[in-house]
Amino acid sequence: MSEEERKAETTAPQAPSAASAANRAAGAGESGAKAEAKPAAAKAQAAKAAPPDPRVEAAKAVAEQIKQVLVREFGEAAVEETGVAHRTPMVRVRKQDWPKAVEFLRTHPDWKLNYAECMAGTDYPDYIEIVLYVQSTELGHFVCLKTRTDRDPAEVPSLVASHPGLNWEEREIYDLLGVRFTGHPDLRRIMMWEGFKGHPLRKDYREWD
Amino acid sequence: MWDWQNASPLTGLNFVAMVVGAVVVLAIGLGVVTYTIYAERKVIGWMQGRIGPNRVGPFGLLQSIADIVKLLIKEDVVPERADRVLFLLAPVIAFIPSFMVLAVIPFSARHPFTANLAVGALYYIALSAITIHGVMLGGWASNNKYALIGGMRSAAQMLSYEVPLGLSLVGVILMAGSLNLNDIVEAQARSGWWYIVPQFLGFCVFLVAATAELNRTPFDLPEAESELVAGYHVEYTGFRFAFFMLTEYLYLFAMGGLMATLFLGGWTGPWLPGWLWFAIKVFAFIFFQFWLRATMPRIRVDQLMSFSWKVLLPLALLNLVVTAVLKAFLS
Amino acid sequence: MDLSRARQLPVIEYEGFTPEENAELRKAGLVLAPLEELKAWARSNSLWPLTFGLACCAIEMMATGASHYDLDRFGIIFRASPRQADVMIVAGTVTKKMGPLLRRLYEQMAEPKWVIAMGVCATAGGPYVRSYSVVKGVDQIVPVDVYIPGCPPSPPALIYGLNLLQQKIRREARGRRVMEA
Amino acid sequence: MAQTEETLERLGVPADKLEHHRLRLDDDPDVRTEEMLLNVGPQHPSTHGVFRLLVKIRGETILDAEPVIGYLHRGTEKLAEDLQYTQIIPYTDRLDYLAAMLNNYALCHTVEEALGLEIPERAEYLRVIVMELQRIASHLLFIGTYLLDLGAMSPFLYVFQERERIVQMFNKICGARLTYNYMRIGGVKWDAPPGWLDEVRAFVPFMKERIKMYDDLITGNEIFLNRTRGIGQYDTETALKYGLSGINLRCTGFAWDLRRKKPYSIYDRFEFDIPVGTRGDCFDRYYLHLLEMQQSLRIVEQALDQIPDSGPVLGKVPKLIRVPKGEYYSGIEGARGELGFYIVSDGKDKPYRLKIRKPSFVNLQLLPELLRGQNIANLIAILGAVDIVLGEVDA
Repeated sequence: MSEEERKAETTAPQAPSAASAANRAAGAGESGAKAEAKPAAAKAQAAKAAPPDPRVEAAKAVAEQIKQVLVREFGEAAVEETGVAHRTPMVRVRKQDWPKAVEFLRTHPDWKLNYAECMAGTDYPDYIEIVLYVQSTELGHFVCLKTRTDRDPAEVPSLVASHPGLNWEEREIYDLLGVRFTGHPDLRRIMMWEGFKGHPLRKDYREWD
Repeated sequence: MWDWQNASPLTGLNFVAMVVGAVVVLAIGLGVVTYTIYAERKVIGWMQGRIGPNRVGPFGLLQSIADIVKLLIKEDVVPERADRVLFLLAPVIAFIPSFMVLAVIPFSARHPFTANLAVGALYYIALSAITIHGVMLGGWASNNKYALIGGMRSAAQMLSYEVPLGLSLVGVILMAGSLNLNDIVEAQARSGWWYIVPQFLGFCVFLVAATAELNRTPFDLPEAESELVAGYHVEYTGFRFAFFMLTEYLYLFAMGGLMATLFLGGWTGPWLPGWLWFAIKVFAFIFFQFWLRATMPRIRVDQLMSFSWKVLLPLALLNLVVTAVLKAFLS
Repeated sequence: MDLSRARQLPVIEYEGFTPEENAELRKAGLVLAPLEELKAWARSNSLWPLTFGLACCAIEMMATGASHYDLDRFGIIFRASPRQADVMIVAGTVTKKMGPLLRRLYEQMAEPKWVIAMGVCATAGGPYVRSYSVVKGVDQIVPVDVYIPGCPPSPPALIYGLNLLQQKIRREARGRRVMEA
Repeated sequence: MAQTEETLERLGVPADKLEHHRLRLDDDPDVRTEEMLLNVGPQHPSTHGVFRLLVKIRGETILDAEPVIGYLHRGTEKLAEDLQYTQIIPYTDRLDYLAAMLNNYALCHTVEEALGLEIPERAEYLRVIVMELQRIASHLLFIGTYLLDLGAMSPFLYVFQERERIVQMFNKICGARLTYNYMRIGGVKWDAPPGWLDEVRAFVPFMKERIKMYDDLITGNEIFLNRTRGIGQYDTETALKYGLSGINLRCTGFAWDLRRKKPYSIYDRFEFDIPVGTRGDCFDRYYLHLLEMQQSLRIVEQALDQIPDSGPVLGKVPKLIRVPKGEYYSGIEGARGELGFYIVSDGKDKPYRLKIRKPSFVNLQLLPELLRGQNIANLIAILGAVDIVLGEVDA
């Protein structure tokens, strides 16, 4: 590698001015996200004025839209509940349709929820809830998807096929909450060792018994 | 030059002189190693904005001695599944040649301890190659994957750098017309210039190959801490580990001596006494190695091999051809 | 020398000998006591810790070894191989999953060896004492010589702990049992 | 050894059950080929903690790799269920212990969002200043350890000099060197002591100079370039699929920084760039760390100019914080990627469930993919560039 070539390469990502960074961002197919961001900011300012939070209302509307899309594809029974999780649109999907719905929304041209941000499981007294926060990097949507399963046996179809990054998250939930993800390629304990008794994040877990 | 080696018949007095000479060289070697390690810690510390050892003895001068004593009285662990005989033998195999090569290094113009060997340069190269066996056997006998990889890397690296190293010496030998290290020094003194000038390319090849041969940064792959934990001596404890370290630093000294002899005119130089000139040249080399260690990252193992065979070897051959042609035409 | 003063002198135990041999050796203590002290001097001045960072404390351990504090001043250099290490600084939370491995590392180290429990997690479980996966103190797994409190201990605290260990080694060579600083 | 087993039994750890991993040698045991399982870690100088990587190699090629984690699993999420919100903050310090301030903020931010709290101006600025300084400290350590992994010793020791200055400043503002517990829900605990802001102001040009020094020392080094250029490459699509975030995502040329995309705190008041890579290789990941430090310094400079001279630093917060019933998630741009807290509250003063979106944990999943088919010599270079902190991976 010649000296000049190397210099040119090393200085390339330096992006000295804000303009060039913006260009780069635009180059990566970000124009859609920007257009989304502006009304969101405007909404945020409006929220401070009016007591019935318009952000919550908007989120509810978005959740309804998602419901429409899903119902059209999978039938009425697929969506069990819509609402908001704080200010994020929330849609609760039937367990059987869970991976299909996530994959559908990932590829749907209006939603493109392609970036799984956070997956969590929560143990409630009579069910376990799996929560998935997904983001569309292109369109700027941010949605909370949910599904529920019985506590015993706790079983949910796996999402690894559409989001490989959820592999470990599911293993962690399996380890700590005891939810069996069917179709997971490599479902083993991840934090504790094989043979560890119990699932610590369940509410009825006792260390000493 | 007092050629007591050729004194015949071998009298009792001569024999005693030989033994004394060997012991003196041994002591010099040990002393140099002890304080090379200390100097390395101090110099690198200075380059890294640290202080380095300063609590043990005045200015930390006794630090290396404490380290050595501690290593000597440490438990000697032989792993259960190791090849016991080879495991115990490997440091010895590695260590003995490192002292033997000191026999041919001419420390100064008039001192009785240098074997005035007619094939000195060849002797050095041949003996230093034996150390590889010790290192490789140690790595293998440990029955540890890291040690094995370290040992194998070491063998591959030393073998491939031995070739350019040997070839870079040939240019000097051609110019001097002798394999005897004393003669090479005297030839330089006669010709009026140090061979670093006419043999600059050879010197560069020598320097790189020597660094690799010594397993110093950036060629310290056999004992790469971040990859192989500690390399071929990962299972060695106490004084066996100390032997490996001793070997390494003795070679540093010996290689410095070889460089000074072949390219920098050995003990020759104006004003100062010969041994001091020699010491200055050797320590310039050692300092250069410290400097490299403080500056360079480590080269990758496949790049290391291709560098030797694709870059250094052709350069060494080129140097050899040019030297031979010039020598033929000029003389 | 008067006899009462002799009684005040410490009783020296020599390494690797039976009590009878020890009694014999004590008579020759004039020669051997300085030898013991020499050994202790060498050991205490050349403590090579194992590069063994577990959690947060490891960062402070690294900071102690790096330029600003520079453990090399005391002749302390980190070794990556347990075979060549003298002291294990348990820097961080020991989980039950890590426990057996920690024990194995300890057993791989050559005698004489020491353990420093750095930080409250290694000392007694620290903030994670109620957790289901944490060992409540590394002394359940390996014998500990020096405990350093703190979460994490600052570099000066670690240096102080290491100095205490050095003192301990030297005092024990003079035949004193060291229970506390 | 007997003693060991006894101890372990008491702890409830069966020694033989610990060797759980998926990788096996599928060779015929009678026919010896060159396939070999190499166990890197949990105690290995380059795993940056207690991380274990099992690699199956044939000759020099990596056939498969399996990360084994959980050696530092401390059960933070379970512990948090039994703690009040303010009491959880110290535990967040110990997640990603290289970027404790950012973790503090991520939790406080989520709770504040849930409560709809107003944060005093001065507190916001102080938060931004310490967060960006923390980002610099964290990136510095990455550069040091990465170069140490690649065999260069000195950068590791140099970075601690600057880091020490940052840590000393944090020590002055909150009394701790590593685990700060500085932020509170509704603001920060302490105002900056007199002269502290000037100290930060003096630090900025010093740091700029040092960044230039690292650039000169490392970036142009031929050996370094040879070891990192084109190594461990992946594209944006893979990165998004695997949910990567932070520098691991931006190195592919995709400008995704939550400080811009979902502005939180007062980041919309500052001018800064989002440096992105071009190839998505290890070199880009290294270089972005340097560039991000420059951007962080820009933010610190602007924040120092804008910060109000006085004012409260802790907003009006009830004594006992009760988060309204519901669930909340918010992520911030941590030093290693998107750091988020998901809180389910049942209206009490303790969370019903607290889940941490751990950037290192997610980023690490791509590692086997990156290693497969590579030469074993590249293993350390790839592993180091992912930039993980085990406290966060295992939580």
